[in-house]
Amino acid sequence: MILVDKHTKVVVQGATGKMGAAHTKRMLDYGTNIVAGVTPGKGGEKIHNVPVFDTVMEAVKTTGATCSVIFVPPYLALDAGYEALDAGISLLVLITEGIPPQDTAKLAAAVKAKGAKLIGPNCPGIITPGQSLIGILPGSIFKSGPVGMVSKSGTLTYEIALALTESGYGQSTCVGTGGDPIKGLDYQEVLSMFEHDPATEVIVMIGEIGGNAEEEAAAFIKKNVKKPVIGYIAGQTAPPGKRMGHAGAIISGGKGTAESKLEAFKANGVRVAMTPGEVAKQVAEAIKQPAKA
Amino acid sequence: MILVDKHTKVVVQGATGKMGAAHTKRMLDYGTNIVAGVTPGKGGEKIHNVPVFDTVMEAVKTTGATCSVIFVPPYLALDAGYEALDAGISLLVLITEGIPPQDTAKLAAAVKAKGAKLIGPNCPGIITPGQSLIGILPGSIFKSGPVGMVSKSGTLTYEIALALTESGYGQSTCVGTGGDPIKGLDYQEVLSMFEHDPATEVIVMIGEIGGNAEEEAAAFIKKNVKKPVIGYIAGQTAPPGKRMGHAGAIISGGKGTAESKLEAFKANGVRVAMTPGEVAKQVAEAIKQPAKA
Amino acid sequence: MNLYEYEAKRIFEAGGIPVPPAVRITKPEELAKVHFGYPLTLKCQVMSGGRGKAGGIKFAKDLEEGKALAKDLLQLVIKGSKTESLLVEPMVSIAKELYLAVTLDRERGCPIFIASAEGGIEIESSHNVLTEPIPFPYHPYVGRNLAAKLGLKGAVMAKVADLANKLYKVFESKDLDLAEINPLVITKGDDVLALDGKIIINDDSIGRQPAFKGWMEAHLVDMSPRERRAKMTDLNLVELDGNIGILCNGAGLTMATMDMVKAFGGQPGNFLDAGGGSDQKKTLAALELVNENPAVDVILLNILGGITACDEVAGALVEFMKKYPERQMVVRLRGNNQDVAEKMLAASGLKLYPDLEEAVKEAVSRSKNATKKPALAAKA
Amino acid sequence: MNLYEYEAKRIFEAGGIPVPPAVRITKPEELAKVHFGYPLTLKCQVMSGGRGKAGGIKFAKDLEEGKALAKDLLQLVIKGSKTESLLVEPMVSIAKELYLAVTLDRERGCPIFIASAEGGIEIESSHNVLTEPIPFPYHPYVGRNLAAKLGLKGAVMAKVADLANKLYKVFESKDLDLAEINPLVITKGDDVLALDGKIIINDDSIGRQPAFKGWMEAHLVDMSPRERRAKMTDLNLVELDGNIGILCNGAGLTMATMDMVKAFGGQPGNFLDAGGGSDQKKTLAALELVNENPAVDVILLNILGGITACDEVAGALVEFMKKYPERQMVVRLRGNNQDVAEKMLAASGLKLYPDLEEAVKEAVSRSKNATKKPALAAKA
Repeated sequence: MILVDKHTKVVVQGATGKMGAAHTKRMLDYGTNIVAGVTPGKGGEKIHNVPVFDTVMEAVKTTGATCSVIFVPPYLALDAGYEALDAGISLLVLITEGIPPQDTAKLAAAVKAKGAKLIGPNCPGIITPGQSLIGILPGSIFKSGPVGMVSKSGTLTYEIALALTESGYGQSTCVGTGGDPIKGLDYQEVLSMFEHDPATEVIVMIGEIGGNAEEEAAAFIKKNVKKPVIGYIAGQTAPPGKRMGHAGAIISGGKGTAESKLEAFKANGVRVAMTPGEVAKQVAEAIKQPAKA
Repeated sequence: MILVDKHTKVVVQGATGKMGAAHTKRMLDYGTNIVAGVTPGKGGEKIHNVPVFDTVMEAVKTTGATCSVIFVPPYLALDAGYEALDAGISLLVLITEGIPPQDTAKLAAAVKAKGAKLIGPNCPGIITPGQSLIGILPGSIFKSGPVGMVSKSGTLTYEIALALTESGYGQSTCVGTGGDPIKGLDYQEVLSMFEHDPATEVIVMIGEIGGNAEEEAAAFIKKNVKKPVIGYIAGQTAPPGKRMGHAGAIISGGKGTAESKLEAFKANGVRVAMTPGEVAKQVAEAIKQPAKA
Repeated sequence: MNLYEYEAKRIFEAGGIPVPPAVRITKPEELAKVHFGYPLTLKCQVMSGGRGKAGGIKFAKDLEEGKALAKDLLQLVIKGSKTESLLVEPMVSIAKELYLAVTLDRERGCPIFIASAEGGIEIESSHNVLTEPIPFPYHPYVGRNLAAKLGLKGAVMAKVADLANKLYKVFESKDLDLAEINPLVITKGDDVLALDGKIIINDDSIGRQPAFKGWMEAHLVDMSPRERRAKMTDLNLVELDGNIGILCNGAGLTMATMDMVKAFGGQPGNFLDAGGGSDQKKTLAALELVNENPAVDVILLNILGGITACDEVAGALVEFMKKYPERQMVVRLRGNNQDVAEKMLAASGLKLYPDLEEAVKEAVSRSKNATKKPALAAKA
Repeated sequence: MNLYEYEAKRIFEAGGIPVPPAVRITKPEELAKVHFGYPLTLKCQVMSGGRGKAGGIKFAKDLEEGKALAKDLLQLVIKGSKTESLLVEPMVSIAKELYLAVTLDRERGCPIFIASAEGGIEIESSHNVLTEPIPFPYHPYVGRNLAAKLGLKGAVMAKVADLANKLYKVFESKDLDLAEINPLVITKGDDVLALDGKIIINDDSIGRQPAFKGWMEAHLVDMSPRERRAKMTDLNLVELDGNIGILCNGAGLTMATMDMVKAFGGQPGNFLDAGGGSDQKKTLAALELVNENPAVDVILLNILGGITACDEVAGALVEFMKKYPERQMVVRLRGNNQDVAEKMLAASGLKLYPDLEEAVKEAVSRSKNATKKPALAAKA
């Protein structure tokens, strides 16, 4: 597994909001080590029996949290991110959708300068099955196993994880990096972690149209990743010039097409799956051992 | 010597202004290795036969300068400082007086974050006699020798250097740290460099009323400086509540008095001189060898 | 949100960027109110690019010629975009044209200047394009470095540096995705001037940009009426030309479902991503939107509930099917609260397809058997 | 530059910081224009501290009492400062008083918040004072951290956090040396309010703060007329009570010269630092300023020219001595262009003292022999 395990102490920023509260409950139910919530002005209260603090600084000081999952509204996210970072949080999981990308760029730069890590924004979060679920992923779909997953998309990740789980292939860790054009962790960083993670045998990389992150990742894989990588690209039939749901999912000026990404996969030794279902089959082949039921 | 020598390649920001041009000439006459001037819009010209560039970036790229002496007007100094810093300059000598102190605070923080050094603002600069004069000090007053000098004041530094030189004691390097309350290099950093400089045998530290930098330096000396230090404080008879010329030279709320500083000197093994002339005598005693004529 | 040239220039001007004097007209007669002399430039205000090549820019030597040209231009449709108005400006004596833009760079993850000493051209096809990362906090020397790298000298260098700094300020303070000046003109008198401008406002930022509130609807000119309606209710609809209406939660899953429909021989009638966390009301609105498309024969609903709760979707489905009982529906519904949803739907007789591939195959198969459109009359 | 309370509060209010409603009056009758009910607070507008203890704050239960109090207060002189006007505010029901300020910290080299849960007191003598470094760029969470550290809770915590953020914005955007609210009041209705405010504007920044241009002269109330005149012409003059007028270039050298005069038994009549790089004109103005002081018997001019050119000083001296030939002068002049200066002065018969100690001793000796003031009549 990478990035998070059952020991990871998590603070929830925006824990008393509607979404924050609901997912705090779900994460707790899953077994995530949620140690604190943060909502300015609500310090001293409890949410699902977790103590709420006014500031991340107090939460970190009291609980020793190292990870923060952020559910605050989009225009407050930059400040919440800075707050977490400057309070010493080393892993920020930013779920919020609709953050102005210039804010994200500023936060990502600050995260980098501090040597911390940012997952998201506009992402489902991260799960190490059986240990820690940080974000909004549906825990029941995942199970522990040898497949490392990295993806720009939330529900598509669930779809593929479900197919894997139902085929008997559990996951080491799944990282949803988010659907925005400007974001924290990118494919390369996650791929590199999986390559060095003993619990990961096969890597599934899920991309989509827009940008050229998949192309760059493919080149990176050829050079740096020895473990088998299965790649899937969503939006193979998307029309150009239209934004397909995600802020980043757009083919513009002939760039960011699925063809380009799939070709880069093929050229760099990434095994291509054309449908979510095919991913599980490719994983089975890659592992080259009978799937456990 | 510390910080600068004859090899130090210097760029002059604001080289074509009245003051910049005059002091570029003087520095060149002294033998300082001035390799470039910078004035936006005047790139391609020459000043005293030194090539002028539009940007520090170009000047550094072309000449390999590592030090910049800055003569730009006060409200342009912050930007000029950032420009030098981001162009890779590692020693900034900021002569300009009247810079808003919030600007200086921002620049000093950026300098620190980059691991560079800032001398000033509102300072005479730095001289390693016989090798490099960077700033506005009158070169003829100084001569090479064993005394390291660090001072908040310009003309007072000249006064004391003159007394030293006339008594036969030359200087290793003289650093004018500047008379503003917010500044770059402080006493401790310079003292520490002198302590480790083989060419420096005795250190002269010139302070003035206001703040508590001298008190902190005295405590630092006790712990970290083995070489003899002679301390002088200007403003022994200054009335409280009045700003004595320098922005930082003010006794307020009973703090920043000369008494407090002189006591700190005595308590921490710094030898006290009560007049500029006495400094030379103290240096002579400290060196405990006949002064060379 | 894309702005028209005349809007972009107004914003540039407010940010201290020099632009030519200009008058906007929607009728040829309005040329009379032009307060500067001939010859004039008349420019179609359209969203699409390639305006010059399409004949959307003309020069008039006098009022008479101007009126005739204006009449033609106001009727011009360029790459499907109707001309909204004309921007009338004096002709400028050009010494040199540059290109200058600020945008966010996906790869570097930060804002960048894009600049070229060759302006007035398609930047994608230009050589000698500079891309300079922009530091935060911003400092004015960044503009000077850029101007120097463009090879500019003297007063022009200082003016372009100042303009670049102002362009970034506009970009940052207005939350833009793109602030582009093309061409940035250096006149024969060594003045700099934004001769043509393009601004894209970041859609997610409009909520904190009071000046742009309410602008959205009028600027969605490259969308169909239904796409526009979806956008205004926070749904992501892209209309396609097939007969299977696709509705999912999440962009990636919607794209994957669309790809599979095509892969299994079907024709998607739309892409509709209802987003994560949609409740009953929003899901119902999304269903109605798909349902309205007369080309759609089958609706394929694929929900994998993470942040979306299946019971909320089921509630919408129950309501929808009551209203449109004859609508062909293929539904796959899994994830959070799936059990509750299944109970809610049990009475309706709706078959649920737990497997995505099966659901897609069923939808494709039904879409091929749909020889005629089902009745769309609502019951209620 | 120190501001009056009423000015500080106007600036706070413009920055979104809540302040009580207020009316400023300069005559007791003006109390009639007060638009809020009694009881009222009447506060002397003076620069000096300790206003409360000196009886500069009074409460009036009705108009009649108010007028009587206003009459007295308007004539009050507090620690040498005349009352400029009265600020009239309604009385506030106070639940808690805090202290909050932003200033630059010399030791840390950055702006800091100074805050205390005990307000309305002299912060220097308070315990439990928080000093929090302020990062650049600034972020709103900094205010929340501060409010939390003050032990505030709930809505009040959020309001104080917001106020702290606004106070910093005012501090930064207006180039202040100090922005202080003391006390910052929490009312019984849980509102937060700046009940008293102090602002010091950084003198070096006024040139880029158009709102404060021209304010300086009226605000130099703690200076003598001559000190004020010096300040307005960019000279640093501090009047002292001896009879040796000291004029040097550079703050440190001027202080050292002053110290030496005292050490050798003389009495400095003033400190005048003409600054680095003064030309003939400025030096002459400085000489005139020292000369004007009727208590001064001897002028001690000590110039060590680095940035200051000796010939410029010599030029001023020649002019000055022509005008005031009987003035006692002890001059030491060394450094850049010393040779030129010496030639210029040769004709005047003025003796130059190359050694500082000798010059000081000579000035002290002459000051003691000055039994009566020399004639100050100008020749020209």
